[in-house]
Amino acid sequence: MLALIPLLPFLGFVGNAMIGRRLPKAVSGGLASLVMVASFVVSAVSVWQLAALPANQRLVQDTVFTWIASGDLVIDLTLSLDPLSSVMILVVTGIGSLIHIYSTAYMHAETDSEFARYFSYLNLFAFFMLVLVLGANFVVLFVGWEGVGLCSFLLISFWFKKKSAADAGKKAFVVNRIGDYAFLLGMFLLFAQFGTLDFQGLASIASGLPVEEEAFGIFSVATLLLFVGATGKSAQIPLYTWLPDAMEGPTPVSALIHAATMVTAGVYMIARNAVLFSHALETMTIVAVIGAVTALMAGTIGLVQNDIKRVLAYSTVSQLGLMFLAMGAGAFGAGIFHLYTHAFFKALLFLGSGAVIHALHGEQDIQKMGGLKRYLPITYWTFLIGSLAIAGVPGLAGFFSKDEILFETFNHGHTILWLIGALTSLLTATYMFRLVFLTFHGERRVGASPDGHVGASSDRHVGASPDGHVGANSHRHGADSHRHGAASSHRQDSDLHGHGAGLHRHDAGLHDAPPAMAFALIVLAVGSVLAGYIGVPHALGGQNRLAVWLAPSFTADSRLGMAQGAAPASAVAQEPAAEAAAEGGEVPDAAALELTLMAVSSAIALLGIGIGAFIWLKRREIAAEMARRFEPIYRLLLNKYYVDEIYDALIVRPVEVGSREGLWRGIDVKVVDGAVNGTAAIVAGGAWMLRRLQTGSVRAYAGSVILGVVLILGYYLWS
Amino acid sequence: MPESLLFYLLSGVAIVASALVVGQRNPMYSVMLLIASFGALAGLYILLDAPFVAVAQIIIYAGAIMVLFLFVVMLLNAPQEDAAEWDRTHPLRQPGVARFGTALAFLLIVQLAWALLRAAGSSQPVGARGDAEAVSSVRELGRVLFTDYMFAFEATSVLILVAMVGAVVLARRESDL
Amino acid sequence: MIPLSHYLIVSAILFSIGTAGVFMRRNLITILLSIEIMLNAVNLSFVAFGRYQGNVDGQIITFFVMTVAAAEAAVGLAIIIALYRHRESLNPEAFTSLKW
Amino acid sequence: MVSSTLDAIVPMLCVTLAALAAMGAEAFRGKGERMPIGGLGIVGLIGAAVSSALLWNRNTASFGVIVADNFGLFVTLTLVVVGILTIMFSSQVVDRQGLPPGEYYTLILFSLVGMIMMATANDLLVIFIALEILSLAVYVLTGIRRDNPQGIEAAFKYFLLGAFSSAFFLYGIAFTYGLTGSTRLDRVGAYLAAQSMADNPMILLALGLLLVGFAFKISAVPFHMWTPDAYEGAPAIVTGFMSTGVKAAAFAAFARVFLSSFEPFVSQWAPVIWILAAATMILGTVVGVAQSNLKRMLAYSSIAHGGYLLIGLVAANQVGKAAILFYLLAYAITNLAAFGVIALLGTRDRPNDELRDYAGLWHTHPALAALMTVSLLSLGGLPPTVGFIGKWYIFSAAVSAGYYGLAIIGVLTSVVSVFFYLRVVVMMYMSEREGAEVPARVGGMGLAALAVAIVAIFYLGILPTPVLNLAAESIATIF
Amino acid sequence: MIELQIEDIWIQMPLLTLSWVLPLAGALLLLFIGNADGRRSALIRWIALAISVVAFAVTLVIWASFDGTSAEFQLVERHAWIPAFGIDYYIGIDGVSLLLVVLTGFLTPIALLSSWVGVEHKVKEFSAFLLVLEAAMIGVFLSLDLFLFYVFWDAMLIPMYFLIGIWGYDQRVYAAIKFMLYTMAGSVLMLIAILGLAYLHSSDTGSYSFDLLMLYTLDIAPQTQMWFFLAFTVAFAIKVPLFPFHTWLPDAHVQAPTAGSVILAGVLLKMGTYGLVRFAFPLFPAAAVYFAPWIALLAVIGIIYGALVAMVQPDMKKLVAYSSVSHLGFVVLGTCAMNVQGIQGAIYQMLAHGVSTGGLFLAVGMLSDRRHTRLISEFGGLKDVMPRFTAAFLIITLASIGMPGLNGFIGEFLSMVGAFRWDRRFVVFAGLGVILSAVYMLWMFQRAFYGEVTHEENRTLPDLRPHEWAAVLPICAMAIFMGVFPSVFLRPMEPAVERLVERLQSAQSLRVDNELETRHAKFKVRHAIAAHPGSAR
Repeated sequence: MLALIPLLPFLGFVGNAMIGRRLPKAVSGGLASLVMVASFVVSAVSVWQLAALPANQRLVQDTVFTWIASGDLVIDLTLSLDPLSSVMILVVTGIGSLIHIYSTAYMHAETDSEFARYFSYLNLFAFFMLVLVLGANFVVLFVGWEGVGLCSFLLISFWFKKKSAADAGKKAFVVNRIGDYAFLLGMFLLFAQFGTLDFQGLASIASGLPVEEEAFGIFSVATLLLFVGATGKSAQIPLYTWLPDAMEGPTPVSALIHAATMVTAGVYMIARNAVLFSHALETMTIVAVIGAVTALMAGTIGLVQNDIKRVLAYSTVSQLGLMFLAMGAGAFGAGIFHLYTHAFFKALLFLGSGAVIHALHGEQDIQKMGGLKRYLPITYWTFLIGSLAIAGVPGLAGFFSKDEILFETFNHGHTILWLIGALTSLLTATYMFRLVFLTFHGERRVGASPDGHVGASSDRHVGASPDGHVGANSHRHGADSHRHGAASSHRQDSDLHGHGAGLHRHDAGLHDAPPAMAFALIVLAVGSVLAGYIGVPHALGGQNRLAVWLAPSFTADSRLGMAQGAAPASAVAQEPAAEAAAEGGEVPDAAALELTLMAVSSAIALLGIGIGAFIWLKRREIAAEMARRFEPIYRLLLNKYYVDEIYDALIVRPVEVGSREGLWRGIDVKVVDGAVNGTAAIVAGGAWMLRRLQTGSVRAYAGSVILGVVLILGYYLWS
Repeated sequence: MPESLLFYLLSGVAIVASALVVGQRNPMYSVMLLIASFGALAGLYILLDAPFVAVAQIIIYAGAIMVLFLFVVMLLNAPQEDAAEWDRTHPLRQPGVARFGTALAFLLIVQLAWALLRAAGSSQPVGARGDAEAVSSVRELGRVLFTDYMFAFEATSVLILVAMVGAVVLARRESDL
Repeated sequence: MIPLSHYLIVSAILFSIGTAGVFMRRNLITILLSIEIMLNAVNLSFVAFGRYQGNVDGQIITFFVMTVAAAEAAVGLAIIIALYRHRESLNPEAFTSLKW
Repeated sequence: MVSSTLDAIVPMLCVTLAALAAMGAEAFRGKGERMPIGGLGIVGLIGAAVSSALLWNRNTASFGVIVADNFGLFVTLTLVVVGILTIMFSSQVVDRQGLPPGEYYTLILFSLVGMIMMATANDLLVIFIALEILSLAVYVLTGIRRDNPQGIEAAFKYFLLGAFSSAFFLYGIAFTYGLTGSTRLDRVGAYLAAQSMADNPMILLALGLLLVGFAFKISAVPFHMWTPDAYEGAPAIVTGFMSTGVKAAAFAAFARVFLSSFEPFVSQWAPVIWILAAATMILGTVVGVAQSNLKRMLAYSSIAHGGYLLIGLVAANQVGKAAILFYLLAYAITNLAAFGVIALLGTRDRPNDELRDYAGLWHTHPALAALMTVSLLSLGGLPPTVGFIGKWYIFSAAVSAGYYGLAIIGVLTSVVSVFFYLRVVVMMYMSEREGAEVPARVGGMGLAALAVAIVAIFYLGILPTPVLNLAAESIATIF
Repeated sequence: MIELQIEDIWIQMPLLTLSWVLPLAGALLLLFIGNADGRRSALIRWIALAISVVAFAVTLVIWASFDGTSAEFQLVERHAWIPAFGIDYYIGIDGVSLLLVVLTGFLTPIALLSSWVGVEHKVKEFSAFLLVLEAAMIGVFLSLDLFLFYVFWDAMLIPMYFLIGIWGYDQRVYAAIKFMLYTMAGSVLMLIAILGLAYLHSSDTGSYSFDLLMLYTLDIAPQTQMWFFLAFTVAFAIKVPLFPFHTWLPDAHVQAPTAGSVILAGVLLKMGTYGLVRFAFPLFPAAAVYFAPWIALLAVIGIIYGALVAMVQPDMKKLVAYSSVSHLGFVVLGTCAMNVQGIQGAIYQMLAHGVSTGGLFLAVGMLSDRRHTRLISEFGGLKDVMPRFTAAFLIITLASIGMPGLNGFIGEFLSMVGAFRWDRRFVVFAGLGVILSAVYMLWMFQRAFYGEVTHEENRTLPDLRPHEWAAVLPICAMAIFMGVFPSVFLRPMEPAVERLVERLQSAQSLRVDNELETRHAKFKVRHAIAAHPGSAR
């Protein structure tokens, strides 16, 4: 039953990979979407059954077969469904299905074979993602973990002819690999210590142990390594740089992989190992800090980006940062809650931006948009809802989850972190509405932008920054893809195709999202509004069902209760549960606090929206003004703190040059192989010299004979 | 006493003659001198109570072999060996090599002499074992030669055959191949 | 009586003279003669030893040595003649086409 | 007493008769008439083989100086193999190179007589005479192509140095005699074993001078200088013959003298031979690398092989002695095969013994190329050839005697030697023939001989047991 | 049931002998087919292929009749060979060698296919050499007698030498000779050590013996062990190749014809690591324990160094060659760990590397067959031209960078787990290989297959042709199968490995942090926790 959930997408993948190229789009796309929907249904049913179980036994396990068995290391290919993974699979399959449906329209410009390839990748991704969330031990999780990385590589570089796309794909994969390296080490450490990689096994062992006091004990190190893996997957400092580049992929991909599901894997992984993490206090702190800082930094960058997808990408990074903040604060429930709501509105936003790009035939630079409200009503309204949700306007999904995070942060005494979080949500609101206003409001700005400065300066910065400003990228590729479209018969890249033509066809062919896309947008919009209501905090008279539902997943005992009879629930293991329950417990002052915080953050949200409206709706020039006044800062932000350049200069170049000139041409050829050939040369030289002794003069030969005689006799007589 | 006098005389002659053989350039003289030194050796043999060997020495060596040499020298009217045209193309073909070899040869003398003196430190006289008659009797000689040395004797015939054939093969003119 | 070692030393001196001859002379015939000297020197040792040992074997061996010397001389001279046919020279240094 | 013990000399008698028959045949051969003189030789050799087979384990002696013990007989059989192969190869060579057939075969057979005599001699004097017999014959054979100045020059160098060194050998015999009053190996041995005269310098002189004599014949460094010149100058087939036969005979005598009579002085001569072996292996292989003439290259390789054989001598244990015997056989077959190929490819005016003459041989003479390759690989000591077994045997001797140093030098040099063997293979297989005309086609006896050799190489390489046991038996009787 | 019957039928036959004699006989057979004019080349190709396939079938039968539950050597054949020295024709198979034999059988037909069109002249000799090579390789894996082993070990060089030297690329002669001499130089020292062992045996028991199992039981003085171990290890390290001894590999790989590279990478390199596992370590456990850290150090250096150098290679074959240096580092590392996971991982990595790197060379060979160049810069945008080939190439690439679910992962994972339990420091650095492999492989993939088609001549390249399908499909299938069902391969080798580990552990000085290691009883992890509550210290 459980196996069916990932299996269905896999079948879709196989089908499309094998025969997809020969099928018409309708069939291949239909097949892909169908399996996703089916998988969603199965998941729903199995979750329903799970819910039917008593709370402390909500665990369904399904061992497919023993995968790796070597000595005392036994890795079963086991899938397990518990509250946590149930949330995840619903998100993955549900939003996944929507995005599949959306894609059928979005990718319609592709050739049949490319279309099939796209959907096979998408299905494969879903498969791996489901394996990831259902895996019952680290290794199985790792399979999904790497698998989704692979798929994101494949999908980012889906338009492989575009160098930037190919590069972005490779970058994503490699950066993820860096994380995976740490992740592997973490796994090894856990196994070497506890002799198991099974989540339950580890949780129960850990819960049998006290929270470690000594600095960076086994738990801290292991979890820290795992967390590094998570930063890779979930684009946190220091490994976040791949995510913005990942926007080179088709927009639905960004929505599914780089917003809703894959990038949240890190968060999921931490939640999954809540018990371990809550035993490692240093790690928790680090996680929280990293999360907060990432959130803030990404927010600031998002504030000035001009590529619609980039803005969303950075907002994703920042939202993920918030989730990690929650994790670090020990508010696992809150983190997952935000993960869940975020999936809705971020997917919505991406799909909306996709719709915009689709309509504009590949234009991504918001400086060149504006006034689209008239032409794309559905897109506009849904996009607006999404923005409100993410901004955290009361009553929408984002509000509840983000609030809970901030509250928990504050509650755990991380006041500074709380401040950062608050500031971040201010930024979020601001840049989201900058996006909204620049894109949909005001008048159309085709091609050359009227308020030249930002656009112009941005263009100048294009020149300035080596790896190219994104807006610029989109220009460039728009251009050459167009050239190519002329050159080679079959066309590719619906985002970009005919962009050049598009420039002077704007007013003519602006059509709103086609039905498939519209459907997805609307459903998600609804989701973004309502999703939050399963987690209404008690302070608002709700009873935070989600937290209660998730609570057992963050403790060891109940899962053990499933695994090997009722095991004594240790106090330590209770701790996370206690937290989760804290929301449940009626603690008046806590409630009061929560209410105040809510008020604050709602205010912040509105403030942010206000700023946005003020600057980009009323007085555009202020933006330019500020950009001019704080030129360095602006430049810094526009170039994303030059992190890519720094990495490039500090790591990539040195390694490459060092290997080529130092290791290969230097050591390998000259030293190591030189030694080998040198030996040969020595022998040859000796041969030449000894050979000269053979002069051909018979008396010299006799000389050597007598020499031998004298030597031998001498040896005998003088010894 | 006369015997020792004879000994020194003869060995002196032998040594000087041989030294001259290798010491001067004209092969003809060398052959002659060598005959002389062989004669002296024959004398030494007599001192050693080996008259038969002495005679054989004269007949075979001086008589036969040396004549053969003379014959060849004549045949090739062997030139005065060319005084000095060394091709000094190679370090090992300088006259130095020859000097080196000669030096080694003298080193060899030293070694041998030293060894022999040390061996016969208690310089036993010859004939320490066995008397002169036994050694000098030709009958005994013949007996031993044709019993103990029977096979060697036969083998020598093969040796001579080989030498014969070989000499023929090498020395005969191209034409009558 | 003359000690054995005297004879031996005489023969050793002769032997070494022969050896030296191989190096000193640049005439094949003389070189051959030097080798004859060496053989004779050995003969002297044989006879002296034989006398010392008090048996005739020493003397008998000298006969064989003489034979061998004769045979060597024959073949050697034949070779020299053949050489001389090829290159009108008896200088060993003239025959160095085979080297290295 | 004579008649009763004649049978020990029957093998060499057969060969001698064959030689005499050859002489007679030549004498009665009309001009330009062709006679199967080689056939006579083969008959005689087969006779020798049969008789030695019959003498096996009988351990008889004739005249007290020729002993037909298994050791001698094993070497005799090896020599018979050498002789037969040589004669088979010769049949074509003699015609093509215009050698005087009668004299040629006569000398071959006489030198074989000398070799057999040397291998079975039990008396230093006889060894000396045998040495002279085979040497004189081989000197002449070296220069048998009188129209070829190089041949004569080679003969002359070989002769001069040979005579020179045999004088030293003789001097060594003199000292031995002077000390022990006899030249019979058994008596010498008995005498030396009886009283300890390790301090007596005369015995050391004897030891050293005899060593020099043998070392020259097996062309050990620094007494090797004649080898490359002689081997290059001589006709290929003669080179093959002397590089194998002379070595075998000399080694047999060497082993007999030093391992039986001079056994008591092993601590004196072992170190010297150790050094000789090391120097020989190293110089042989290293200089071989720099050669461009195939015969000369193989000359150096045969120097090196002499070094390997010396290892067996140094080891001076049962394994070593047996190893020498086996290695001699292995080396004889392999090396003869290699030289056979060279000989078969040579023509009167074009020896075809330069390395470049073998370029692309694979395309013109695939069979010859394959056979050449096999024999080269066997020389290099690669399985599954007899060469490998031989090397392995030798080295195990060294190891079991604790001479790890020699063993390591040995294996490393054999790797280097593989390099120059492979140069030939590269020529034959991996480079294209430029210009030069294809050597005349080969056939008949020559190919048959090659086939025999190759079969032997593989057979002994894969199933060496019988021969190994034979070698083990042979040494059991005397040492 | 079926399997049982198979056993009953085959068990009487000398299966193992058959498995190596068959290719040899086939090679000889080929030589008797006249093909002077090259008209029969096609026929010869097919015959050779048939022979190799049959040989593969035989190896499969061996597997079928192999009892995976026992650690003993099975299907043993033993006949006196050179009794004077206690040398036997003694072959047998256990979990360690079984799969390598099968791998050899598996790769040879593929190698033949890989040169189906690449080799036009002297096809007969080519195929013959390849079959002889197969025979020798199988022989190496089967031998239980050190002498026999050495014979096969050296015999292996000759056909490979010819394959590289005759059918290779421009620098082939240099590469061939370098390969031959370098490998020989190592192995001759091993020969000395082998002789030394036999001699020790004779001085202990009075009789020579080259019987591996007897020699296992010798107790050798530590000092001697050191030397012998070094002699063996150098020989194997050159073959592996371990870091400083690796430079013959790029030359050989680059110059060898495709088939040669496939076999070289697929099987020959495994000889070295197999030798370590089978001979060097168990024969001299004390020395092994002493030297293991140093060898592991070299291995780790090799992992990183190989990867870095591979990253910057302009030539595809060279890149893959250096990647082998890196990958085999994991094998050696796992071996040095001397625990079950480590060694099983090592062996598994051997198999995986054989399949995936063999596949890589196969694929690169296809490209160079088409374009007669192997420079990455000559390609680009191929995905557009030959999509199926690209897909195959991608799968093989992923396999070789250790993507979970493909064969590469299992080996690396296990060997690293093992090594981690032994000594963490090594794994911390070895793990970097995981990153780097992704870098260089994907970079090559991207440069060759993504982007626009840069060279016009590339536009018209044909996609996979039938014989190429036949070669590629098995590789990809095997890569996936080995990734998903590793137990199929792990189970049969486990008992043998455990015995080996026990042997090594007995010499292993007791250490505190790896007391888990010495426990071999196979148990489900939960029970482990139940049984050893204290195990998490």
